[in-house]
Amino acid sequence: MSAAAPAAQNSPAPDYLHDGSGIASWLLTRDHKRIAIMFYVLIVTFLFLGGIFALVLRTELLTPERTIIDATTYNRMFTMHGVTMVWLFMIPAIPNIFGNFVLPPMLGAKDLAFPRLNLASLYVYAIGAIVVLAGMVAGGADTGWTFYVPYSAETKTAVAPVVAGIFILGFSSIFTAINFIATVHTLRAEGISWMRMPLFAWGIYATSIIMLLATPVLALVLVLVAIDHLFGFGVFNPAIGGDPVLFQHLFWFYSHPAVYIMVLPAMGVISEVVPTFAHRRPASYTAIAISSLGIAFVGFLSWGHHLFVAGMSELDAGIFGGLSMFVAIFSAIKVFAWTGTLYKGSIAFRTPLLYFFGFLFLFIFGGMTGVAVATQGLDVHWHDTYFIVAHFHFIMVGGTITAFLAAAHYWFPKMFGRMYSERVGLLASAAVFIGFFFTFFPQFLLGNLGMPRRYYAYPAHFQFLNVLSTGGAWLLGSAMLLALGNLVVALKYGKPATANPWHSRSYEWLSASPPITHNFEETPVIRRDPYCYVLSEHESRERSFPPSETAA
Amino acid sequence: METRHPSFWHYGIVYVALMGLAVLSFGLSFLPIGGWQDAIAILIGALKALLVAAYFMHLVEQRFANRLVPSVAVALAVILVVITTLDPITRKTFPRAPMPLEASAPVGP
Amino acid sequence: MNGHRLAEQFSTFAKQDHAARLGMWGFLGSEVTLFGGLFALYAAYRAMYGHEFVAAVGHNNLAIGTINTLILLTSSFTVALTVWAARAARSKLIAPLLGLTILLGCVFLLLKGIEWSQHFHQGILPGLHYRNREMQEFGAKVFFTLYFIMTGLHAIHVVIGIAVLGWFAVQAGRRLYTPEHHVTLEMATLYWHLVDIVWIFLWPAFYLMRG
Amino acid sequence: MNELLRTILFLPPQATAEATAVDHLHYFVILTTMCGAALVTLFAAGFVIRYRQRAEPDEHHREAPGPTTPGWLETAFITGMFSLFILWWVLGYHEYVRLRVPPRDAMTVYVTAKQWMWKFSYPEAGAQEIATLIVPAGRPVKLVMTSRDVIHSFYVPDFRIKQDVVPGRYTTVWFNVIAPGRHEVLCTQYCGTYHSTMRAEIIALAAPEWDRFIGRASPTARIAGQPYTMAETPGNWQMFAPAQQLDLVRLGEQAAARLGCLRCHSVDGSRHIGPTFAGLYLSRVPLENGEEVVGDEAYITESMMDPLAKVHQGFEPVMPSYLGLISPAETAAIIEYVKALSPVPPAPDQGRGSVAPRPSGTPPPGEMGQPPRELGTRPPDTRPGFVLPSEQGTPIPGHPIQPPPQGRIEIRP
Repeated sequence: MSAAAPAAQNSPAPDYLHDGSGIASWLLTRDHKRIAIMFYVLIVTFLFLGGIFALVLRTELLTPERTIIDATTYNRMFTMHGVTMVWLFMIPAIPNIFGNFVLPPMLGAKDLAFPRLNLASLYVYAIGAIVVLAGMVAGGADTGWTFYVPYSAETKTAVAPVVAGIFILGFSSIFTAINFIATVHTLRAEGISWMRMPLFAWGIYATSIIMLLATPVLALVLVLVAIDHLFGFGVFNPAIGGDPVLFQHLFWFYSHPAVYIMVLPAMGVISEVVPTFAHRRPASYTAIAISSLGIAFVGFLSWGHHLFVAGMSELDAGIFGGLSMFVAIFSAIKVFAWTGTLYKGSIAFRTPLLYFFGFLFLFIFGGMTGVAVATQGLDVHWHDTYFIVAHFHFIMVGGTITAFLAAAHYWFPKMFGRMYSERVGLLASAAVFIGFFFTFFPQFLLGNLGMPRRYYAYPAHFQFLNVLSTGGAWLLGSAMLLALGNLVVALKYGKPATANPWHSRSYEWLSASPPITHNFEETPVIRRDPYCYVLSEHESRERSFPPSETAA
Repeated sequence: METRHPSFWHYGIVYVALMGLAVLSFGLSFLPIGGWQDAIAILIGALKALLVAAYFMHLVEQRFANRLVPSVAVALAVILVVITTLDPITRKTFPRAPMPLEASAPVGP
Repeated sequence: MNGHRLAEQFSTFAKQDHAARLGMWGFLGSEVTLFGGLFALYAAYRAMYGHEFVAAVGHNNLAIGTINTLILLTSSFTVALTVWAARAARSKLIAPLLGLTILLGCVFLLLKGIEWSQHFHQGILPGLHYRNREMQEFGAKVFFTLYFIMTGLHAIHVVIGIAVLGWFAVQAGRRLYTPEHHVTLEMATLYWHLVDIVWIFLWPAFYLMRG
Repeated sequence: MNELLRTILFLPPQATAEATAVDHLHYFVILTTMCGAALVTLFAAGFVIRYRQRAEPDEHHREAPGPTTPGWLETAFITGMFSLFILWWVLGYHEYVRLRVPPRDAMTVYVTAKQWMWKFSYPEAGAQEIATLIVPAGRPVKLVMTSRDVIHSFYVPDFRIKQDVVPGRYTTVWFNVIAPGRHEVLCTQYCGTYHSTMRAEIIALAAPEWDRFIGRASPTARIAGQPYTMAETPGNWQMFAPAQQLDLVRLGEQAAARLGCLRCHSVDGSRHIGPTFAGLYLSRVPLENGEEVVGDEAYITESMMDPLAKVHQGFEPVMPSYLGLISPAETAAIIEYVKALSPVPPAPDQGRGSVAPRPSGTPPPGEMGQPPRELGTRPPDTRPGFVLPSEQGTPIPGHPIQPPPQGRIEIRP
């Protein structure tokens, strides 16, 4: 962050990194970019924390019985892995870092609609994270990240602080969502109609809708679990006639859409990366944009496919199975559109695009196995086995983390005004993909073989595939270190970046690298769309600022 | 957007209508019509909520976006209620409602 | 906000007000799904325990429930009038109207408290603490647990609403609201109306539906 | 083809007709998925190579407009994908309903799950088993399941069936095993610390053996007010186990594994849900009430039959009673096994107040349920009160267990 990046233009204003110094200028900032950077630091920390948990878990699973930790520790650790990765990393990662940073410049805006709410979101996130961490220090919960009752109400572990922390994190999500929705509606610069919004903005907008409307239900079930755990006010407690399956309905009403909270921004990133590096407009802009909204809405209607063997009625299973298929259609549309965008483009093969390839394969495979597990008859065998573990890691890790890394590389010059090492970036990207594949592909087979998830000890005939998976996990961990190390080194030693190193036409690249506090020196008035590669960069710039002021 | 604001009397009329509906709902709840009562009570409740939202909360004079957000939220809440309730209604496992834990001892010998 | 400043990211007041309204409606939307989850629980359990729920509804104090309904409807009316007063440039009326609303809210809470204490005396307590001897069925236990959770959560909203309106009443004493700039006041009233709407559905669920 | 794909996909054996049907759908879905993912990725890779950038663009560089996707192509993609997914849904729902709806003539077995064991009750025979479900092959069996504490899930990979077991409710699952054999049962719903050890076994018997198993049940014994005992109805897998020379210790070890003892009691001195078996015999056992007993045969027997009477200090009183579930012969065999785990009885002045964590000579930790490497074989104990078969199967006067002529161990009343 101390990088003394030269201003790319002859701009009189200092960039956002140098506009004010001292700790207070960061902690009390209302600049969406500084808030994004603070989120970046926190969230990447938690990514590594979750990753360390994952490596310990995988190491434990090297042998059928105890390897390094005992069953109690193992159970707490996989819970903490899930909680950290889902709520501290995956949900906020792309919206709160990259959404925060690039959404306003993408819309030609100076800031988000509610800058103070944005800062509040950061602090609420930090408080929630501290409470969750306190819960971990206090022993941690051993319920799995799903907190299924009645176990979560009965266990003697520290469920309450973990649940309370997630409850607080929910407010951070809601604040951010309100902010993004209001920003998209009210702060688009003159000339940016809905159908001229960059696709990442569509992804963020759709995600915000889910965050806003699903998170309260999560907060509700967590409160219900906590008061049952602490005071015995259990409305799901079978001892007073409660039905634990209803908990699962409500929990998945949030947690299934939560998958789309994670994956929609990832799709948004990909929808930006592909046109930029293919240098042509997306094959079907409208289809990609509208399918984001489609996913957001239909994603709400498919929660029940997590309950096929939970004792739900056959009718509901039929309804949810059918509705789940619709979500896949929207995702398939996007996949075809991205692939079509490469056709007859002028493709620059850079690190973010290599991440796109990782994303593409993992996402299609993960997505189609998702349709497979939504096929009720097959899900009976796969439910709660390693097949499911592999499936959602393909979507969430394969989808979200590759997109996260793609975004981290793609917007790195914009955020810090430096270029990273392309060679190391490509190497790390390939290593991430290979490590990932070897970690999770064997888990599909383990699931087929019948190994249930959350198993500390397992029958010996599962061992071979587990060893493969553990090896892959270590490779993946090292590759992640390499990728992020490359970026950290570039912060200090990278070559200075130009304002638009990828020659993108998207609006955020109209600002300097790094941008000034209010993003643009002049107010943009957009007379072109964000993927107009038929215009030269110079022309697209001319059509973005009122002519009288562009003379400089 | 806010072109014509409702006058005091608009608010008054809506208030009287709300009170009237509440009294009506109260009265109807004594009719011996079984399950229909529930449907009537919910319908009247929905009507009252609509009145409050439209006039007291000024949704009638709002932009489309402001109407869309609560509509989507209500639609999702209704879907949540309906599909979740369908489950216990159509379950074939038994008993439909839980039984005491003590009674769940093996039925065998 | 109080001085009706235009924040620098907005080009006009109209846009700023629109953003504020949209943000508030978004928040209210999240409240709707919050209570939607609870109503889903209520409906699902009612589907399981139809008769026992009917009996338990009959046990609740219909008079208090109905009076509380009328009180909240009236408070919704008085709070709606504050927006009318701001728009009609009668800002002197705002503080008294808010005060009246707060008073009604307090009466509502008082009645709610009386009702709860009646339940406590009958051994009707939430969850595992249920001690009532007459209604021993599972349905009754679940019903009253839901009753305490749902009315309790609603009561928390009423308390927050009272606090918010109280703050605005103090602000209104300084006559900050003009026909053009009253969007923050409008936001506060929206919250209170939401509390009212939730009660509109809680009333039949816990007092009326005896059929 | 079936066998090939099954092996490639690491699927377990298909023990029911339904499993085969599910697998056929599985092949279709997974092959489509893999081909789809590979095809799209290959297309994308091909595009990247074919249309790679020739020169670094500058400020004034323009690109030719990429072709817009024709509407018919978009429609075709969407319709194609949608039809495929709907086809999966229809086939999948069909299979699902088939797996969920038991045939009318299915035999019922009641299943109770608790942390962390499965208990099976047969209304026909009046028998109960822990951790072993014995069923007839070729006849549909319906399990009616409930849980005593938290949610568990009954999963048989070989049958491709799974059903959550919910406290306060009965859920059902059914299967029809084609041939006699053994199948693993796993719990797939996370249910607490020892979730991963909550396993059981299904043993499918051929018709004659099933008749023997079920026919030996003597309901009269229950009518007479006597607790049902395994000795009266030897519903016991050992009858059907492969011929094997069994000494008493090994028999005891197998019984301990089968009855679920080893799920809670370790044999290597490590602390588990219950006290370890290692070094237990003749050690001084501190009790919850502060007293102390010697871990002799009487104490071990009492602990099996009335486990809550004398609870070892520092352990939860969670053990179920095995009274009526375990034959005297098995009781004796388990005691012999426990004895074998402490070859050197501790001297009276040694290990006071606590079980020695790991006496010297205790076998090293083995996999749970697997025999420790070196078991000390001890001569049969012939003290009165315990009925013991001899090592070589020579009948001891008054003994219930005699080696059958085929070389199998048979347990008889």
